[in-house]
Amino acid sequence: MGDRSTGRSWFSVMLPAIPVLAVGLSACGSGAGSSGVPSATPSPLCAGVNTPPGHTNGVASVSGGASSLSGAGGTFVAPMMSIWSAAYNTSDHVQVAYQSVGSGAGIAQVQAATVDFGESDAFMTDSDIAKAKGPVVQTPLVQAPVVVAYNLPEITSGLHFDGETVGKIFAGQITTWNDPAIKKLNPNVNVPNLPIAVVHRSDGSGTTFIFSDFLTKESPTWVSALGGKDKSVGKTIAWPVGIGGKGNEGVSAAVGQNSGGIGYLELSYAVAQNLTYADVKNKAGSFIQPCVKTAANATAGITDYPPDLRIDVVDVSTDADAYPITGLTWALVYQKQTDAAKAAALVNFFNYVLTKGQDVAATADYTPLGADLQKLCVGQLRKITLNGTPVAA
Amino acid sequence: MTDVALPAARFRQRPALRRRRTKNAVMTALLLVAVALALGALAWVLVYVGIRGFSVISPSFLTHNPPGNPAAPGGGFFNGIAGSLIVVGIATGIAVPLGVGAAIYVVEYGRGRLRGAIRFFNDVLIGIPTIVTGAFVYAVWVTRFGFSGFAGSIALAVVMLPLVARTTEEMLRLVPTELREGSLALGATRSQTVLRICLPTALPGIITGGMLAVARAMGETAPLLLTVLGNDLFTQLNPLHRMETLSLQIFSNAVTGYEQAQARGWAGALTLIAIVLILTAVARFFGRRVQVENV
Amino acid sequence: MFAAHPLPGREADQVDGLSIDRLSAWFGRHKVVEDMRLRAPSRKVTALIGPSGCGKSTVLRCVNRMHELVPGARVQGGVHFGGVDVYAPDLDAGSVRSEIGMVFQRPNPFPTKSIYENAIIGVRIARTTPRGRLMEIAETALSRAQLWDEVKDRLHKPAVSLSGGQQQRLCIARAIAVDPSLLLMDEPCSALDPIATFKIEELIRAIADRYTVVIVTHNMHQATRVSDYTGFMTIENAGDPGRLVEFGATTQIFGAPVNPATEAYVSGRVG
Amino acid sequence: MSPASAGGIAAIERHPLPIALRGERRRLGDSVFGAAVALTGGVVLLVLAAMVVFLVLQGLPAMRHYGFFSSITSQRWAPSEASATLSTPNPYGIVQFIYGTVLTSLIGMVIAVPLAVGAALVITDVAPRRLRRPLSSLVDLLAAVPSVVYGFWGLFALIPAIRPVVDFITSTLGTVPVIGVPFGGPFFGVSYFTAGLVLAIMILPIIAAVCREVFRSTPRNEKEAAVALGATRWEMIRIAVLPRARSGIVGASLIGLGRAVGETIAVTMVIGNAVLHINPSIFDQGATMSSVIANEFTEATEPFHLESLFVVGFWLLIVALVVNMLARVVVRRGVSL
Repeated sequence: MGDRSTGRSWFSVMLPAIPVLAVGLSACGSGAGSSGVPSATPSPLCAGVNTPPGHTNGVASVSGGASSLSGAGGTFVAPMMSIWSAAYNTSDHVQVAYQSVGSGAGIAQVQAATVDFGESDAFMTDSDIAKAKGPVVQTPLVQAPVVVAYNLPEITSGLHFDGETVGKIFAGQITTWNDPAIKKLNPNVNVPNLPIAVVHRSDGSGTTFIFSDFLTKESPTWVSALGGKDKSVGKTIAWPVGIGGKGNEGVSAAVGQNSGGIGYLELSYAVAQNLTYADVKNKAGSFIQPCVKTAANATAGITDYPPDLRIDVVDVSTDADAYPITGLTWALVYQKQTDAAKAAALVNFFNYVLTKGQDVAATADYTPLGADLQKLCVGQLRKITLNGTPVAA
Repeated sequence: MTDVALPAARFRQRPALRRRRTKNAVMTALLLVAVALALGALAWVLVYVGIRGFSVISPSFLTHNPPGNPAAPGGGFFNGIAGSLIVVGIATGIAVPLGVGAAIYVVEYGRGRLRGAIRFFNDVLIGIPTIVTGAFVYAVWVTRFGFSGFAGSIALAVVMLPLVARTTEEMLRLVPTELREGSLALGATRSQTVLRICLPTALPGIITGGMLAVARAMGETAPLLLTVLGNDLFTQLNPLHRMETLSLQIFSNAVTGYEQAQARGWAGALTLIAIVLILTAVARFFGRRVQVENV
Repeated sequence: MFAAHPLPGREADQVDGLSIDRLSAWFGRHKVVEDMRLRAPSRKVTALIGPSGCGKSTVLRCVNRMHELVPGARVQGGVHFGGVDVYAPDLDAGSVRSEIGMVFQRPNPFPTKSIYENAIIGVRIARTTPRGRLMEIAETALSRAQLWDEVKDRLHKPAVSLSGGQQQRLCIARAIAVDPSLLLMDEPCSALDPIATFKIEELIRAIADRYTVVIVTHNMHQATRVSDYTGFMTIENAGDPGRLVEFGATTQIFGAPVNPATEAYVSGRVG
Repeated sequence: MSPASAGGIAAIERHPLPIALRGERRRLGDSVFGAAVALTGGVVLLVLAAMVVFLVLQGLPAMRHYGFFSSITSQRWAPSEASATLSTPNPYGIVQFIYGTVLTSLIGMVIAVPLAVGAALVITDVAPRRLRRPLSSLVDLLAAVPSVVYGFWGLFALIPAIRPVVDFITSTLGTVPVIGVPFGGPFFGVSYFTAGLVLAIMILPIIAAVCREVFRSTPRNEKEAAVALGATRWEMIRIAVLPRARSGIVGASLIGLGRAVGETIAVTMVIGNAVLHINPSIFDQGATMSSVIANEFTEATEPFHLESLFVVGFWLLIVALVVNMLARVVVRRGVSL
């Protein structure tokens, strides 16, 4: 082989890089999640300013708190938690390291006591608590809608979906976008003939719990496809079809990358990534756009909360303006604390979350807790004890 | 075999020659295509990460933590970079003495079956999936003491140990027997011979091996997922707590849908590649010296 | 033209022989052979003798263009065989090599191949012969290499199962199976014991009626035993290129050398 | 690694030399040092043994509950059903992960082995001498790029680049009945095939490095024998280099296979994480033994979920052990990585 032919091979070495540069540049330009224009013209229900609730009924600050807390849990609340954590670090100089690993992981970490607090969008059941190292105080922190987001380049307004149709899609029984069932719900939309790329969670997820809870309540097809109500709802689901994405982030990324993709995720992820999402039919029969206000409507009518606050709010409201797939997300803290500094820091942080923290929720597309529920949540904080005595005054 | 013809005629009349030359040319071309594809893949990865990372990276990327809101621009991976250095540093502190010791045993002391077994299983250990290593450390350590930077260090040490042992072994083997004989003949003990003669002679090679192991550990992600868990917003320099590492940070940012988070991920990937390539290049520099000295 | 080295009588087939004209060879900047001129007549055995490092092997490797495979190697001058310029630009080095066979110092059969496969490998790659004739060729080549009787019952055993001497004869069979006109032998017996050496020498004599043979040897007795003509090469000082000092009929070189250096060497006073 | 120095001091002492008398203290120090290095040597064996023991111990409850082999005879992985169906068929079958691991590794090998062998041949026998060292360093660099970077790149650069090609395959070959099944669409980017492709790039430098050492050890005189017969370079490679290297290539491939089997993060990022069952098309989503551990490990709260993941880990360890031990036996020694 002479030098000349080597020169040729060097040239061919660089060839593959050329289309790549083009790909790289175009990818830089458009980004993964964007499908152009954000969802719809806002429905009148969602228009207007979200008023901060201004909760001021917290517990008194406990002195001697630790300077850092370690938490892990749902990705559902992660964007909200980052904002709380950063703001709280600025005001009170306490680092709250929250790792968004999934609600399943949040519960697992609590059970293993590897974190100071856990977080989950599905509260811990009795059997979950039985595997933990002691009684657990659970308190809702915030509520939010789970949206059905999709990636159809030409469709920038919210498609209409009902639970049964969504159930059929996620059960793998509707596989193309121009299926009659979808067309029937959207007579005025020119739905393309594209294969549906179902995207679900690959990790144990509270978002999955909320979503599958809704499907179980609304879609008989979903329930029978999964083999019964005991199998059709949970943090993990035996998904018959689809791509598994890790966390809400992973699902949003996969939806964004696949033309024809559909997935379920917490509202703030869809908003931040300009994903289009559907208006979902509620119990009253209206197609509702998910937003801070329609999610607030979903719990507005609830008055009889159980003492441990373990309540399922998904698709229960009969309010005509309620978005049905709305869920709460819980903080999970051991009731019997043994480290005074950690206990104080925990109470102080969640006290912040439940009071001032609620005021910033809407800025991140989360829905603050209603006044009734918030009062009960603050009450939960008072249950936390250190060597038998309550930590909060 | 016919009777001898005039060779002049036969030189050019080997039939099939054209076909053979064509085949040679085709096969040579195919071989070159193989190299071109391999190098093309390398160039593609490096150029792609380079372009995407370079547009984001800045001094402040290396000195700041990610913003609280993942959708926000700016911020950096300081916590991950610092965490990686600490976790890998501790792992190196564990793995290098153990690996060098194991190699000394194998080359200078070991006999018979045990020595053979250690050599063999050391090689096997190199091939153990690191996710299994992570699960192992989870079972041994994390279930008792929780997630921490140190748990990650143990996992990485298990990854690095056989690599260090392997290169050290090779390097000790290159130490000429005459040096050992000379030392022993002067009345030095075995341990003195090893510590004063063999190790110093093999040192550049051992450093090379160590650096390549460090480079490998810097890029490891899977075992850290199960042991360090991550700490995505804050700087945590105490290895007894959960830390962030650069590799974990790239992973978590890579799989989000946030454009800004992905952008930070690319900058992180560029940083990681730069660290690994620099380590590899420096290691090769030492490596070359070793070879030259042995010519 | 070759006044310095008077040639043996000009037989009719002289044109078929090997002629080397003003050949110089280099490794990088180091000149190892200078101004070599030699004629090896057809169907005769020509020996090249001389002290080690005098460039004998290099001359041989220039003849079948193996020299150029070494990085930095260079050749100047002419090599003609059977009237064909071996270095002609339109001539493929591969076809030169298949016309000019070579046997090396150490037996080098292909270790993964059987005796039979080794014998016919050259023919196989040349693709000149139909498959059906391969066994016939193997038998002819192995017979000429005086190995057939020893291996005919175990042709499909690995070549490395043979003794060193047998392996070398197998290599000779491999070389002549492709039916070359010229056979180059580079100290073919230097790795063998006396008995194996004797068999090879016998073999060389036997095949000389068909092939032109050029053999490099540092064993002068071997040269006298096998060769018809002998060339003596030497270097004057360390670092100098090797030169051909004297060439002539073997009986003349060993019986009545003209050059004092040759005389000193063949009488065992030098080297 | 000259054979002369292979034995170290132990070898010297097997042929006793006259050694001067030593003091007691020095002898004590010597034996302490000897014991210490013997201990560190033992750590290697200990770690490997502990790995097997701990994975078995952690997986034991699930193995006991479902039966030792039940997990490798079923392909239903449904932790959500574990509590609901304790008495009914096993929801922790892992056949589909073994399938995913085997399929992705196979795709990786089919692509990487020829390329690696080719690249190694270029480096040892084809390229001009002064280019060989740089070429070999560059190919080695492929092994230095971290797994997570390959995954990231695979997701954003590789998938868009292969999408048109794969779409073409799924719309032509994929529509043929029966034989088109493994190539059926639709293709959503993440898939067994994508994972195999990324694996190919990752194991290529490892296989190439081992092959390079193997090819380099071809004796010069055998290459010359081939050339002297008039062989072209390719014929020389085919006659002299490749046959001798056959077991080396197999060993190199096994080392690459071992790596492919265990590779986690990059695969997790591009395989699609569909855990329920075997998907017939290589362009469909799936999961491997390592990817399911990476995805579910830290959040396994359902009954026997974590234990079952340890069972997956156990089988992965067994597969890796077998492949690597085979590889080492085949390659014997002398080639690092």
